[in-house]
Amino acid sequence: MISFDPTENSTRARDFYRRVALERMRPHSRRYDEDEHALPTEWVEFYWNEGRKGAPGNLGGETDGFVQVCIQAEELCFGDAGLYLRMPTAALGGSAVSAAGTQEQKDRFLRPFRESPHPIWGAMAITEASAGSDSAAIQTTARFDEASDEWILNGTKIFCTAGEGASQIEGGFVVVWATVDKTLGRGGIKSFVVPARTPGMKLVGLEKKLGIRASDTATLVFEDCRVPSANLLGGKPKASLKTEPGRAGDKGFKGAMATFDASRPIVAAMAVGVGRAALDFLIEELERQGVKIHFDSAPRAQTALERDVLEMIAELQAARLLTWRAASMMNRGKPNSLEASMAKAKAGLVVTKITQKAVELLGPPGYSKKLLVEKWMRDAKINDIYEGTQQINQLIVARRILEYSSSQLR
Amino acid sequence: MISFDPTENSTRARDFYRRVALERMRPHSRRYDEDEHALPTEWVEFYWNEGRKGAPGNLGGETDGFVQVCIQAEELCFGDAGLYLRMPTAALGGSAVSAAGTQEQKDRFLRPFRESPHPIWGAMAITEASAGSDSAAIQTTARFDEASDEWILNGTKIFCTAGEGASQIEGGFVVVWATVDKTLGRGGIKSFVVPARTPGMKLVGLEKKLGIRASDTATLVFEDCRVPSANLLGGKPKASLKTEPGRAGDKGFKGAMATFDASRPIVAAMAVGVGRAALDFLIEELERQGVKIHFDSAPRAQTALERDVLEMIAELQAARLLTWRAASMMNRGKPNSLEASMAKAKAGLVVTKITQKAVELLGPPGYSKKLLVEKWMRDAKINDIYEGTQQINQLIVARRILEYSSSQLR
Amino acid sequence: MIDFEPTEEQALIRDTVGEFAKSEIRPRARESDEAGKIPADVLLRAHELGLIANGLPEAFGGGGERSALTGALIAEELAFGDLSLALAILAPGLLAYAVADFGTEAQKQRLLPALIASPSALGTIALQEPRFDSDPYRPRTEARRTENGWQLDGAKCLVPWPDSVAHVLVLASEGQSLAGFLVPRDAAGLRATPESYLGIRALATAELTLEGVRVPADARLGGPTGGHLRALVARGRVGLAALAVGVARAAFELARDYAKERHAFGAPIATKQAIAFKLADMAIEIDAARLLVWEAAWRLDQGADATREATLAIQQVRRVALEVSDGAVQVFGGHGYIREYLPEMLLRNARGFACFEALTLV
Amino acid sequence: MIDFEPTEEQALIRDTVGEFAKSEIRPRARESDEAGKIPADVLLRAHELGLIANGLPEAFGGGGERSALTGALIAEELAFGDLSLALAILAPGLLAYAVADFGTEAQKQRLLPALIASPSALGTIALQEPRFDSDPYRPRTEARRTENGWQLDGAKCLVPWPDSVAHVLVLASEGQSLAGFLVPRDAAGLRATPESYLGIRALATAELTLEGVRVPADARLGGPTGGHLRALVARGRVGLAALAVGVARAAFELARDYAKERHAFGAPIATKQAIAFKLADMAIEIDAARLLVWEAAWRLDQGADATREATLAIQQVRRVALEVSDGAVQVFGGHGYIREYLPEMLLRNARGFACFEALTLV
Repeated sequence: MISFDPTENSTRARDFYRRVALERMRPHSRRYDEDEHALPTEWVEFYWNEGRKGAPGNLGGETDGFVQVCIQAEELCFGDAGLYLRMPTAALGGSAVSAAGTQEQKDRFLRPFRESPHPIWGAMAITEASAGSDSAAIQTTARFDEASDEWILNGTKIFCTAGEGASQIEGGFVVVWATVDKTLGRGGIKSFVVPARTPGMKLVGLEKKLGIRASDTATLVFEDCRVPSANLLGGKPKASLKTEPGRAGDKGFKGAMATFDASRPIVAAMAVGVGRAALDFLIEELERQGVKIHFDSAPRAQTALERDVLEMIAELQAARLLTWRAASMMNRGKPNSLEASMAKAKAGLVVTKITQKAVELLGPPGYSKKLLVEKWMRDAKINDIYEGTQQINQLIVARRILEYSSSQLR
Repeated sequence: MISFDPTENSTRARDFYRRVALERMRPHSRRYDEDEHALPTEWVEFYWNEGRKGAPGNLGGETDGFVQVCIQAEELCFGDAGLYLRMPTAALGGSAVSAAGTQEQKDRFLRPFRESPHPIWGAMAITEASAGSDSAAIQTTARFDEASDEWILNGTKIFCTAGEGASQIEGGFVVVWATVDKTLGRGGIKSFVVPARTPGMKLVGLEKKLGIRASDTATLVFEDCRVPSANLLGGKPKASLKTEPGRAGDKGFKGAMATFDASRPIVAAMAVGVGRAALDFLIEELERQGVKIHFDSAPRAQTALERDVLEMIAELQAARLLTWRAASMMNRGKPNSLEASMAKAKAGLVVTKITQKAVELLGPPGYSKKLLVEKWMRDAKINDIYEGTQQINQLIVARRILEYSSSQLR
Repeated sequence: MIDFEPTEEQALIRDTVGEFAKSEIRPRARESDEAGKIPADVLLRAHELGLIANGLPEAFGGGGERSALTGALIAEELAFGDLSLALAILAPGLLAYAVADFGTEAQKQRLLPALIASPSALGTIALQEPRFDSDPYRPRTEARRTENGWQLDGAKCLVPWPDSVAHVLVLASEGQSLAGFLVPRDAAGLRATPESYLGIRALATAELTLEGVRVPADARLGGPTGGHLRALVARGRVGLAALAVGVARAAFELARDYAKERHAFGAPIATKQAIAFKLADMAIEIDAARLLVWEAAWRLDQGADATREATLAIQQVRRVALEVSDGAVQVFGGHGYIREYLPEMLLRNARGFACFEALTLV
Repeated sequence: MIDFEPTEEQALIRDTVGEFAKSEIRPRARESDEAGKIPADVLLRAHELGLIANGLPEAFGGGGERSALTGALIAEELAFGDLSLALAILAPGLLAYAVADFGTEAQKQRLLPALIASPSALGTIALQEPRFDSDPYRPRTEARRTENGWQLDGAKCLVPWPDSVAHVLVLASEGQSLAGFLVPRDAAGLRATPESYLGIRALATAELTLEGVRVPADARLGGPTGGHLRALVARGRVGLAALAVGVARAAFELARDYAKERHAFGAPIATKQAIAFKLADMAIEIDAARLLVWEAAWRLDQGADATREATLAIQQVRRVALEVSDGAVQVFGGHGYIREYLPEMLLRNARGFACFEALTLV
């Protein structure tokens, strides 16, 4: 039944994470934006010890499922998107393992995230200098060494979110995409779980970015980096690895890809959170300045400011609802690739524009470092770019609505 | 020297055609919009007998050349774009003949436009049902019949502006694009001058359109339509016609194509005229309603209405200046294909938006048939479509700035 | 629980109306536009679906299944067929819904039974005014008390005006508040002039001038004190917004199908990113707008104030309907400009949402 | 006669400055942004070009070649190199131009010789105010007459504030009219606080608070009665607008070149219509904006009021600079988001034109 009424669980979670956002994240926003590569200790510790437990005294009963996850992500990114991405979690790496890993792999790699005494991170390493949106162009290789029953990885990965923590802190891991046979194109690409501190995996650099600076975006180099065959995600019996490496861990790659459909609504929700931070502040600040926003003025009697704000509110809500819709389809077990890409594309664009507009509408103070709005504008822009750029998501949407294959519409 | 100062000739022409627009066109706008396929006799007679002579007592001295032509086109379309397109002139057909015709052809086909006792029309027939932006796909054929030394045309042309007058009224002519050899693609396409009332050229229909309804948009069928070899535009000696028909009248086709670069600024100027009609009316009407547009209000203290109007003024002026620039380059004999397409693309888009916005900002009266604004919105839209759609002009611009050929960027 | 799936019953209604729109409405859209007339037979068959009656109180012969959300689903499907016809089909609800929501018991008893029973619209609503700054919340039309009733002065436009109309609900400013008055078609001082617009040409609308129109005390909707009609505007916007989504969807689907069929340079134009991405944006904007409309409708069904949501929805949809229909003309190219194809009509109709402020359609 | 070709002399100046921007400014853009500092050596070499002096009266050591159009050509080229550096290079003109245009003979004689001679900016101008509704024509900063001069109260921001500054021209409302007052850096009641912004990070700017700042009668630009400064705003907008065109052009050219080099799915991304058309739109919008700027500059050179043209130009260019630089980040994808490449900086700088109202740069 069509309903916009969150469950009590969602409401409690929203209130809890909103408090976390305002009390545990915002106070550190400016500092870790400026001190770009520092570890935001207060936040990491808090999240590991308390934050991740969620609202105290969790209720039973009805939940909004994936929609609740989106609501939580929105609240935390309403707090600070950079700090959110620095949270000690298995993140995308974890999603890949849960989506594509064998039971043994799930136990081995995800248990530490429940039991480790100290904060740990997971990450996913896909992008390469010459393989961005085009993952089929991946150059990183995985060679199977029968003698040692190991995979040997060689290559360089860039733009690896949380790559510092995941590669350096014992207990964490990086899911690496590599090709076992370039001649197979996409079909040859598999994903491998590389535990933190595995010899041959080197952290060679951290990006200096426009925004989300509290988040570590790593360049990882793999030099003869060996992982046991058991670390091939969704791995197959060794036999087949020798005879037909191409067919190894198919579930692995498809699963890893699948994690994107699953993660897009969350990424969209994160975007909405950043946009809301700027929009809420703008509206409050205008009220402090004596400018009230009315919802009942005649279109042709509005001030330019009022109309801008109304548009921003409508656009942000539109992005939020597209996001919730894509998530609710997961609750119903429906394929949501189209809807997830719609949400991601819309949210990325909307929050980029909203935050840029908020800076403008606040005048010089909005442009100044005295306020966080300029930071939110920098943070927001990443949503137009990562986890599939605006253009890639438009392309996915276009293919679905036109019923074209990736070869028919490039 | 950079200057925005029109010559005295341009100013006089502008004032003359503005008066023509207001006194000779506007009074008939609504009638010939509603009575779609009627001949606007008053206008046609006036233009033939007086209008085309231009401002009385023409001055010598400096002129703005092609820019003045644009200024005139803007004023007349400020009057009524539909009536403008119905003017008795050689129009695009004439441009093709002057650009690509031999001296003999110019005399033969253009003299009547000076000497005919009654109004006559010229036209260009290119588009076919399955060949729009893609003129290489033209299916109309031209076969050379040695015996009679004639070309025999077969095919159907649609969207032929002024095609009724040009095909039916003695003295006029239609320049028809046809292929002499499909295997040659673009290279096989030549243009032929078909005099009005030539047997085998039939007017089979007139389009019912959204706007510019005073203009006759014809469908012409050619059935074994014979024209003397001398009517091949920029024709070659008969000999070559037999041996290598592909090379016949090359100048003809290239010249005909060239007429587009030459005509785009004029078409852009026509667009600007329609946009200005709506914008000027909007501003005057708002003033009558007590709403004054200020150019010195603080951006964040404007009304939505004021900002909309300022944007409309700026956008229209931007389109006008791009148009004048493209035209002034012709004065300097510079290639202006890039600039002409920029002007056309911008003008088409701007006036479509301006007129749609004007209808909105005027409220219900703007949407009503009581005013002409709704008509200008319908008329304006053609500028996004004909003489190269928005997309085609973007494509041309993109190719030029990227230095890509038509095969590199499709 | 947050969810976006209609109930089975809603889905059934939506599909039924959608089928009707496709097979009965769309094929008549062009002829109606050119003729400036609604085909009576379509109205009759639509009446048989009982779409309006279903949403009105059982006590007066209705189905008692009132839901703005269901109404929005219906409105979108009808407008997907054709906007003029959709408005004509929903017209019988214009006065009925207003009376059901805001009327006194006496007014309901007096008006509803006939309004519900009649296949044609016995009532209509006059809200828009023929001014650039027409304001649904603060009409220029004024209502002043007289010793035994009210006097109305002002002007209205875009008033749906089928021949069958017997009463018009005139919205007027009564001091600072928004009130509605039931005025008989033949009231002295009321003049109705037929209008002609850029779009919705098949729908008969009238411009009304009210000069010293006097109505009795019980003509005031909701009685002498009750019936504060601000809530009517929100409801009226939701209905319009749902129609606009339907118009946009019609334009999108026509453009999508045309782009897949039409070849240029040896391939369907839909395989060009410039076209494909434009279509993708259309699809995204339409879905986004629909969700905003649903949220506003859902709030109405919760009995909550939906002023904010309805305003956001109509404002968004006003833009989307125009952009998508303009985009459809663009995708059709030259064919989009001629009346042989529908896009130009959709563009003309879509622009109408810039003037329609609110109509009680759901 | 309507024409769009610069004179040979203008073309020469433009090309010289363009070359300087390419070889001397652009290579230092990133380091200056990260360091939040202008490299002194670049300023010195720029001074040698005599760009400012050239436009000031010969009588006081200038070249007497004042032209807003030439100034616009110069400003675009400099900003094509880098916005912060362009502003720093043009800073010596801020006060000089204002005095030359609006000063009394006495004020010119007192200030211009030094202003023209000095390689570094001895003066600056305070116009923007730290409010969302900052209004160049109606500043909140007030000037009230005292028995022997004026008292200034208010706040300013985004005031270019190099160490070399000795005088600041403070724009204030004097009743209904806009006036300017020459205030010494060390005036009592004047406090300058360094600022930090999203963009133009290499440029030193200050927020000024004026509390009962008293200046003598001859501190009023143009004398006790003259010097109506509305015209200064138009001139100040033209200069800024020209800078914005330069920023947009820089972003466009970076995006264009990157799109031709960067391969994805086996071809340069520039061969994708989605990218190619975006680049085409950028090129069109930049050329259109430049022509609006030229028209406003041309009117200034005609001695005509350019309020209207300057307002249209700055408003248009404000949007274009943002859209084009944002588009460049998009074309660069992930690389557009990291500080190893310039687009992110251009985006931050471009957004600054939303705050800068007017600076006397030409």
